Amino acid sequence: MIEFRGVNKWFGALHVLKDITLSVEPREVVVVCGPSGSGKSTLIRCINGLETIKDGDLVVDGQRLGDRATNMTELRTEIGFVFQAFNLYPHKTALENVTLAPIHVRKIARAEAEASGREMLAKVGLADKFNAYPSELSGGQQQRVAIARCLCMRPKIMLFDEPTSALDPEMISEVLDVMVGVAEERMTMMVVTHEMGFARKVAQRVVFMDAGAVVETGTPEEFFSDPKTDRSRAFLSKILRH
Amino acid sequence: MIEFRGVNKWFGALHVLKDITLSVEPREVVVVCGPSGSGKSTLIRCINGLETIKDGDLVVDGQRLGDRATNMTELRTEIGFVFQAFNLYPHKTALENVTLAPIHVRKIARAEAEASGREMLAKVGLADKFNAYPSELSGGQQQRVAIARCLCMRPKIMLFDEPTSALDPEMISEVLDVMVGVAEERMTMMVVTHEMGFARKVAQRVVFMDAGAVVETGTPEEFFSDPKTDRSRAFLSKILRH
Amino acid sequence: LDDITKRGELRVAVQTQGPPFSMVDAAGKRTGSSVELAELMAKEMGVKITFQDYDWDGLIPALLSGKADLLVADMTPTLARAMKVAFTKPFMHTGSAVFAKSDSKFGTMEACKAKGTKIAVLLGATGEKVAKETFPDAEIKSYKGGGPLLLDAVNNGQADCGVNDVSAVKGQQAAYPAGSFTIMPEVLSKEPLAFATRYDEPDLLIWMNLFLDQVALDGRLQKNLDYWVNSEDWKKDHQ
Amino acid sequence: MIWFQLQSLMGSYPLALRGLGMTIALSGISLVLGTILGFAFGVLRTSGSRLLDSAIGLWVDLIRGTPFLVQIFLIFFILPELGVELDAFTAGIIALTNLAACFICEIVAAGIRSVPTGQVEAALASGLSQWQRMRQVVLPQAMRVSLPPLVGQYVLLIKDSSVVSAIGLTDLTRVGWLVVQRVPNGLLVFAIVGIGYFAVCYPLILLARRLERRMSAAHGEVQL
Amino acid sequence: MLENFSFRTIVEYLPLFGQGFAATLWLSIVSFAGALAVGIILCAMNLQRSRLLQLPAKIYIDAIRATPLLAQLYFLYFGLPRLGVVLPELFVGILALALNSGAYIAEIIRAGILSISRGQVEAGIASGMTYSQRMRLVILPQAIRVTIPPLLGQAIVLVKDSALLSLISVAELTRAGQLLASDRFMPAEGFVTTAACYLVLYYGLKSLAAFSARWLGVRPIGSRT
Ligand SMILES: Nc1ncnc2c1ncn2[C@@H]1O[C@H](COP(=O)(O)OP(=O)(O)OP(=O)(O)O)[C@@H](O)[C@H]1O
Ligand SMILES: Nc1ncnc2c1ncn2[C@@H]1O[C@H](COP(=O)(O)OP(=O)(O)OP(=O)(O)O)[C@@H](O)[C@H]1O
Ligand SMILES: [Mg+2]
Ligand SMILES: [Mg+2]
Repeated sequence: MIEFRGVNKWFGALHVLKDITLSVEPREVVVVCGPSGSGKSTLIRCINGLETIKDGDLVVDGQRLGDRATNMTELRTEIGFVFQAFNLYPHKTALENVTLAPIHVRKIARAEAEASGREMLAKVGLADKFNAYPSELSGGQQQRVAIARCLCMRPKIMLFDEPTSALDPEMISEVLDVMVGVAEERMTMMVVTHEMGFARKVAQRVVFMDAGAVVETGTPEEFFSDPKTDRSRAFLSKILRH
Repeated sequence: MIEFRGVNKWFGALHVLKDITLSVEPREVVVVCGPSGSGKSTLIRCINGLETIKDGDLVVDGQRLGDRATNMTELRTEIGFVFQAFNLYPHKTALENVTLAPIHVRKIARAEAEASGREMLAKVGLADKFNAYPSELSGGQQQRVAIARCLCMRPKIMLFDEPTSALDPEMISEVLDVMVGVAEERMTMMVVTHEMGFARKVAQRVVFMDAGAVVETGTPEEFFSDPKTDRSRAFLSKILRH
Repeated sequence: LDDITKRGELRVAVQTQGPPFSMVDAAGKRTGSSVELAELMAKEMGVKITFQDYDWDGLIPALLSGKADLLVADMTPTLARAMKVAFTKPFMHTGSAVFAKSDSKFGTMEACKAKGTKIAVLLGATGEKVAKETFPDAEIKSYKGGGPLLLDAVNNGQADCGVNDVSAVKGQQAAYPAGSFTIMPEVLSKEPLAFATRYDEPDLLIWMNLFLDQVALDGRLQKNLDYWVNSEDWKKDHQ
Repeated sequence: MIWFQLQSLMGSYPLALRGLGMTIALSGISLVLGTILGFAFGVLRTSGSRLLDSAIGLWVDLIRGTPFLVQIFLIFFILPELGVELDAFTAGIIALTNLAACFICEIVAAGIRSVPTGQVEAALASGLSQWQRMRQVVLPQAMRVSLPPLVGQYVLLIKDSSVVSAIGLTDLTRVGWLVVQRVPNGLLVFAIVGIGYFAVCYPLILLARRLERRMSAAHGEVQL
Repeated sequence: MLENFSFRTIVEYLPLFGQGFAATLWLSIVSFAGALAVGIILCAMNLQRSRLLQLPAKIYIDAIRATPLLAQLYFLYFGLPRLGVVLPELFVGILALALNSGAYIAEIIRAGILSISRGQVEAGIASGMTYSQRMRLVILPQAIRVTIPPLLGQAIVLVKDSALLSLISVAELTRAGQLLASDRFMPAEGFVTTAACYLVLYYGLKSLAAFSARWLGVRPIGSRT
């Protein structure tokens, strides 16, 4: 479903992605972790073209990114992206946030889009917040709206960039619960997160990145109980200690 | 050292602190936790007068807040306050941040202030960052400068408002380590945090707040292993689960 | 001239400098000596007249760019100016006079010649040049916006005395209680006033000169000037 | 004396009303047109095309850097040499619209740039086209930032409209000049002119302030 | 008007334009300095809690913003003598410009100060600084960075506004153009040269703004959270 083959990326002189080769199967859930600045965000932002790559191949849903023939706008409708900072549209209500793309991109009739939007919001536990503006919602609620916004487009792939790290501790679990629900519907998912409980519960694979390179991949059990490299051991000790 | 007696506070119609009675002994370390919006920040902000109280008594270091005789500016020099958002002065280097108040408030000679500032920065592990500006520091480093900034005033009391919740997971432990160091010097400390490992390690007492009231207090062992109320049980299950 | 006939409209640029030449009366009607002469011109041509009212900055460009056919203002035809526009024969002669507030110490020319006297003149007007020559030691202040402001400046003490066209001064002091100003009898310079058009309209220029000759001969010009300039009769009708 | 002058001023009130009407008509029309144009240019300016950006930038510099009087003269007196004949009112409208568009373009561009990149990325990620992103996500948010300075700019433009008297339009300021010929009391006459402008501008200033307050109150941005 | 455009005459008048340019320049500098002083005082009043100080500042700022500079200029020029204060034109002109721009500058500075996050103020309070220490050490140094670009924008406005001083017989740049127009009846030459001179001033100020932005941007403020 997603395939990196020797992908490199620079920001100016900074080599942020170093020869990444990695593939994600349909219906697979992959968790990406690694220290700050290691290139995790850059990696998944490449997948829906928020960043462009310099060399190597990146094939998503059968289409090679950067090809003339690939219509990025269309491809993006197949990919949901959840941001750390939620990025809800502050001038629109929850329901409007959720129906904006279906109506304008998928050209679904408003009534129909709203029906499915309501259903999706109910599914993430916000049946009573249809008409609330983002500023009236807690962080956890905002992030759940953001997830619903992606799901409404019925994407094939869901990408998450540290979806819970801007949240208060008690709100983290409500968002993780929703994500577990999505994972259980067996959608292709790639999740950047430090929530190891989540990784253990739903991930088929954990990818550990450091300094722009994929250093280690493995099943959650392997990775947490027996990290192979020094760098992953040091990282795990830091985030699991407290 | 800090004593709340029947303290109430309103924000407009919102009753944020409800009849708080609580006292912190000299050299005691108290951790405050509770759900978002329960009034934790408001509580500790009252102690150094960032918020004013409506009724009840609040006595800090022997002085009653709100009294004519109490010089707040002077009292504040005895209280260090560490913010969630660091709030370093962006136009000053680490060393300048740390020496600003000693020089201008304590009227210590510049050379002396800089000597003790360097020492303090070294103590929080930033001996190589004296001349770095906040924007050149990672979040964890910024928060450590912020702690050093307070310590340089040699306060009697240190207050922390969620000092680690704006940090990346791997940086949390470097800040917590510094805080443990401070606690071990037996300073009076009041810490709003959800880091339960820290609470277990250094706190003499945990205070649990909900909806503006202190619902439960106890030693960390009591509180974590055997929470008394439903609300604290629900809260703990949420933050400890993932 | 053919254009004007064809158009059936004479476009006249005026500058509203104040009585007696061009002013807007209390009823908001444009009137004055020059304005009435222009109206007479249009009547003789048998066309309508439209006035375009520019401030000083816009006056010359309006004529040069062809927005207006002719320019009617109390304008002195200097040789430098005549390099750019075509002046008619003078329709009257006037001179610059010095005036001061009656109850001030600047009652005579001698007093005004003292060093540091502040003399108000109109920007770009002949008075400006004359004043510089007559009062070498004085401080010359040029104002924009018309003669009445000179009177106001003198009245308020921003200037000690003013130099402007004598007929303008006489006409404009009407707005003040009688006897507010002393106008000195000396006339500093004798200067003509003329209308102007463009050099690429020689036929219009010839016609205008002819017109001035005619009205001078049949006394209509004198009547106009007597009413507006040489007496204060107009005040009865237009204040 | 003052009484005498006030009395003769009273007589000029139809003229004053006409001047006020001219000022309002002129600025009203140009502000509407200028806003539309300014928005278009502001959007183009931030569209990412360097060529457009620098072309618009140059235009903005030329307009901001030269006196408005000169711009009016160019349009009214010089354009006819290129075969564009305009009457004074149209020329005034064009000049003032151009000036308004220039300032509004800068305000709108700043507003658009102030929308967090996260918003554009979110729209991009859900597959909205460039126009849809602008229309649905960026502009509504830029609008809220731009509105208070926009209304403030209107006030400045209304006052700038007085320069059109140079091409013979009788606006409020021009009426002041005309009246002062007859009632030579600059203080009195221009105090009244000032009151006229105040009556038009002050409501706008209040509106700008209200918008500003409402914006900072409902700071609807996502709280991190 | 353009086909006979006479550069020769412009050259002939160049010394006059030079004087006008210099006059506009120093006049603007002095007025701007005055405007800064007025703006700082007004802004300080406006930021006080006491309504007694705040209200006059607010009324003043609104009155200035809602009325044209011309009216303000005449108000001073014709009004002051009635109070028995007769000042030289130049002085009145500079005063009018300073009082006018001061109102706008007060708003710019206020916006700059309010843009400093609450957290900065609280950090200052928490470390025991007095109000004046917080202002001096924490808020103003940061606010200045934010305000310099709009201040230079206001300077551009002021330079152009100073043209109005020609109305009360101050010899400056616009006057030079008007003289050329009225002595020689060459308006196009006069105004084009005037415009060119203003454009020079404009680009000067603009590059000063760009330079100061870059200079201040050496240490971009705003933490990396
Ligand atoms: N737009 C950009 N321009 C220049 N450098 C960038 C840009 N975006 C990211 N970087 C740099 O690229 C590196 C990788 O960034 P990236 O955001 O992918 O890391 P990350 O692993 O997601 O870190 P975090 O956990 O902090 O989100 C970092 O050093 C970062 O500073
Ligand atoms: N300045 C203010 N004006 C009005 N209401 C406020 C203000 N500050 C806080 N509140 C409200 O008071 C309540 C308590 O806020 P407080 O910040 O003390 O909670 P908290 O326990 O610190 O929450 P968190 O964990 O989110 O920091 C909340 O409902 C909040 O919305
Ligand atoms: Mg990231
Ligand atoms: Mg809090």
